[in-house]
Amino acid sequence: MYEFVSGPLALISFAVFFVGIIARIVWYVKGLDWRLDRVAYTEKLGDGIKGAVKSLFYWLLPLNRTTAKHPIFMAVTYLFHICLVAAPIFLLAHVVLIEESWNISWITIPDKLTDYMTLVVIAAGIFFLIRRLVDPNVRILTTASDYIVLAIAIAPFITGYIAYHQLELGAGYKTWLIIHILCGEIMLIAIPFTKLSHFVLSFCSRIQIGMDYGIKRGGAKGRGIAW
Amino acid sequence: MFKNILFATTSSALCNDASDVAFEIARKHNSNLYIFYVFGFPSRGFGPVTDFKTGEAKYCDQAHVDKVKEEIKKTYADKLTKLGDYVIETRAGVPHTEILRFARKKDIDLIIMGPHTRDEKEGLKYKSTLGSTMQDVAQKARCPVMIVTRPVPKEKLEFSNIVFGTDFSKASDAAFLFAYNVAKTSGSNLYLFHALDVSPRAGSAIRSQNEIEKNLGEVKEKIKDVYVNRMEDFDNYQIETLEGIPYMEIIKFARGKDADLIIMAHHSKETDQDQEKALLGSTLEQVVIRSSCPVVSINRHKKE
Amino acid sequence: MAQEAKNQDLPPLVTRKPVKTKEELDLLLADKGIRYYEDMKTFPVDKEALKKNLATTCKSRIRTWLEICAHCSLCADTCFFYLANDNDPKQIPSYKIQSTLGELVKRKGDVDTDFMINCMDTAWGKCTCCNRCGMYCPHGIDMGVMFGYLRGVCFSQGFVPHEMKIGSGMHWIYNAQMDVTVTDFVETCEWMAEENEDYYLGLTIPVDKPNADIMYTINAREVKHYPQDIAEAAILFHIAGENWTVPSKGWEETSLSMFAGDWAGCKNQVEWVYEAMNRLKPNRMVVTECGHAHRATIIEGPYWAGIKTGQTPSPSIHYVEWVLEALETGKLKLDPAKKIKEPVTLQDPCNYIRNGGLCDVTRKIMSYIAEDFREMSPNREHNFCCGGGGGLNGIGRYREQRNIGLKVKRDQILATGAKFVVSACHNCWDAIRDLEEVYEIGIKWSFLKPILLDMVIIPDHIKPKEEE
Amino acid sequence: MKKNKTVLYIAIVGLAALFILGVAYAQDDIISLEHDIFVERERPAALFPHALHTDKAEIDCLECHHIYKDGENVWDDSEETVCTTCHTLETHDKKLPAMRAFHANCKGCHTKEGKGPLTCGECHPREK
Repeated sequence: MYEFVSGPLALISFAVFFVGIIARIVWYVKGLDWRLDRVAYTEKLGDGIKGAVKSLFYWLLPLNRTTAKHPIFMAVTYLFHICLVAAPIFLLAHVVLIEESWNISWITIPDKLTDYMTLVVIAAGIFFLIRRLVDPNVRILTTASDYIVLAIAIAPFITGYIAYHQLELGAGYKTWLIIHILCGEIMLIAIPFTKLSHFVLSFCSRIQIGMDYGIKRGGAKGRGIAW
Repeated sequence: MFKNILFATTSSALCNDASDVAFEIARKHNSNLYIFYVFGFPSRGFGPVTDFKTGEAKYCDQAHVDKVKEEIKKTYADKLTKLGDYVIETRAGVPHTEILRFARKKDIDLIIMGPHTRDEKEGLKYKSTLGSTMQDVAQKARCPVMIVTRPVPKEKLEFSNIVFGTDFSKASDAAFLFAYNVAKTSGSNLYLFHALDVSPRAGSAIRSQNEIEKNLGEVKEKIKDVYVNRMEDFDNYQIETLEGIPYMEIIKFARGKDADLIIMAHHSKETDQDQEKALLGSTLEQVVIRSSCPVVSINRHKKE
Repeated sequence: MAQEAKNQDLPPLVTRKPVKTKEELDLLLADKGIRYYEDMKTFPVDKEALKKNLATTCKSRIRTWLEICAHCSLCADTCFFYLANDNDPKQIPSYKIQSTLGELVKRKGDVDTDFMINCMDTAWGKCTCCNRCGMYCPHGIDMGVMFGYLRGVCFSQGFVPHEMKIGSGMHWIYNAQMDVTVTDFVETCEWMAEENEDYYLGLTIPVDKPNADIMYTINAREVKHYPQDIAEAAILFHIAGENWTVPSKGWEETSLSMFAGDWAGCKNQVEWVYEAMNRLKPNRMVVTECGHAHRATIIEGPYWAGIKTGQTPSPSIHYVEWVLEALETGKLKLDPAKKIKEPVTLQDPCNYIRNGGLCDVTRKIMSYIAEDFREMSPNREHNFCCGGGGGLNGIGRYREQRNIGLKVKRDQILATGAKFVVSACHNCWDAIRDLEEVYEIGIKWSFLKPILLDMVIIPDHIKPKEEE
Repeated sequence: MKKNKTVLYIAIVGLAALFILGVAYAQDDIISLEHDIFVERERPAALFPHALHTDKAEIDCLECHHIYKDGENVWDDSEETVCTTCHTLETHDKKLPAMRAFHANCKGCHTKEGKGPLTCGECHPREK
């Protein structure tokens, strides 16, 4: 079982993930229409790039009004996303496995740190869950898929934590490890097909709105838009 | 002389005195009389208009227009029977704009109106944006505008005594021509009057009585020079000057002479932005409010 | 029942096509929206057409926005409607768009009449397309843009507020948002020139002058109800010594078609204006103090007209840009003694501030005219909609909702302590007037032109000569 | 009393020495890959019961121990036995770095034979 989930299945899910997100990006870019969107994407590419860079800069860093307005939520969100992305990518064990499989590797961060990061992701996930259940504003927006997506995102971290610490928890190490890997693969496969596609599409959207403001809505006038 | 007369009415008691005058003048001069009613301004888009009189929002559809016209007919029923040509016109919009637009289009010779919205609550609310209808009409019209605020007995419409108040402005020139015309046609007494402004508002230093009297003498000469020379064989006139606050002096003078008509220019360009001036109003406005006889305001020569 | 039977014999009021004849228009006007909304309740949805429309016009940008929305509710307090309605979750922009367009896309257009009416009520009654939410969404999701799109979808299916249907029809029939003809316009220009030429020597309103420096375009309301606005513009251009003109055809800059979502109408309207630019070849066009006119003709218009660069045929600027230029170059000199002494605040119109980038321009103008200028909070691109944008001022069906929405602007104004609001936008001006009418907070409001005219130093050669 | 004690000490030390020697000689006391070069370990040292592999599984020494000359494994038990002498922390002389060498060697064989643990935690168990 372990051989299967860490072997062919891993390969398949990585393939689905990469092909999927590339397809989504291609689909997104191809779907942009200067007439329908009313943005001169190609004619005013220079202004567009400026706007896009600005948009990315202010939002990848917490330098925007929303962060100022909702500091706690945004802090949790930033931490959640940083940890969620960085922990699995730079975890030694993952890098070792990838290196042994495909002979590519990159820097890693200490397990101690990834361990805390995992806890941050889980804690943030719980925070989001509670917010969804308690805040009437969020509740009205919430659909079943929001819970599922949250679960898909958090599950690899919970199971990863269990597996890393080799907690028995009724099933034993190996079972948890297999579950962990499966959860990770589910997440990878789910990314192109669910809201998790925001992994790449959020960048697309930010670039688009940046271009929109940069090209059309007075971005070229004065100091441009102030996020 | 008054081929086309526009009587701008709010169709309320406020315009009763003006209506008497309008119908009588129209009858006497055999004029075309346009009875003009403005519903008010659309409160939104293509929706109902807010009536300035009642503050009510009503759609200006055909039914409503017909109803209002019918009401106007009813209100003035007995007077209308004596009239030859009359047309009832209605518009939706800002009253003074619509009155002026119509007057220009129909080549109106005389606009007759009551004080309109001046002291009504609803009107005041709009004042800051729309201004006073009367003031705007008086200021911008190309033709004489007669404002009637008090009842006028029929016999006084013979205009036996006309007071022409001048401030020697270009606009006063137009007012003079009109006054002269009316006086000549009706065979009236024409008082050529100037009030020397010695109110603190005038801004100048306090003058000695000698100086004032000297000034008054100069003014008399000026009146002769500017106006009298232009009156061919008409000699039924008197030149009078007084010192004081202009509107007060005109009112007092007119009362003393039992005037039937006051004719003066109104060329203040003060906008409502200027709060102090708007509050006190122009000389014309003060005269209009206080005068017991009709007041004609003229601002400019008629466009040829 | 009797009503229904009666309605069947009457000509239809609700249609999927824009109104293009005077007869249809009069019918709609006469109806006052009564039978119109009654008929709408049973007006069928053309599901096939809707499906096709969505498939061809709802592309990756909007689909992505709808899909990746994290349902995080951060947009809630960016919406003045949400705030004005005591934080009603049903007013959260995300909820509003997900429950309408989101659902529509999900179901591929398989929706019923009630659903479409709800879409209409949301797209016009709960959103002014001010685009404020879009500036606060971490994903960069602009719900204002989506509601603009939804309006188009609703329009194509006939589910559009009564006044918007009329407005779009007006543009088709008169090339103007109201029944103002070219003759009306030219006559009004003549009239205004006549009315003021005695006070400003040499004042004219040149019509159709080729190769002028400035081609000035306006809002039909100015012809219809505020001709003095045209006069004021003319006087100020005259004082500034501009070589300017107005086009007899192509003078109307506004677009109720845009508010209605009648995209073909939008194209038709802006092409009328662009045609004037091509005919008269002005160096540039200046649009009057109107927000949505600027947006419709300058920002969005080129795209409707199919101009790839997104630029109007002649360079186009907003009136405030011209004012600032005239002040900075000294074409207009203001009497510093006449600066407004009382506290003044400034309304930032979404359509040329957030969607036009002119926030610094208006502020610089304020420094010329006001001694005690007070900013609203928030301001500039982050200012709240006045409450009457997106055509909402004009729609009777949502009057109550609009009046509730005005509360946010009311409180913003009150917080400044100023009793005077400068508003260089027709719709903002209207909304502020209405908020004074509804809430009576004792404020005054004004366009820039009357203020400038009050302060401007009139050059001697223009002053009338009194023979003294 | 004093003499007795000294004898006792000597006896203990002697026994201990014998015990240690015996253990060393028997070579079946290797249970984990505690190599000094791994200074900062992320995980506990891998379990490696040497005897289990040699005695029980009867795996030939050359399966793991190796010194290649001309493509042939010329290792014998007189040669170097400590893996990390050649396989240092970082790669050098085209030799795999220690961790990869261990992983490749152990997991490679476990995979090939379908025997023995593959998952991280099975070789690197946490101290309970």
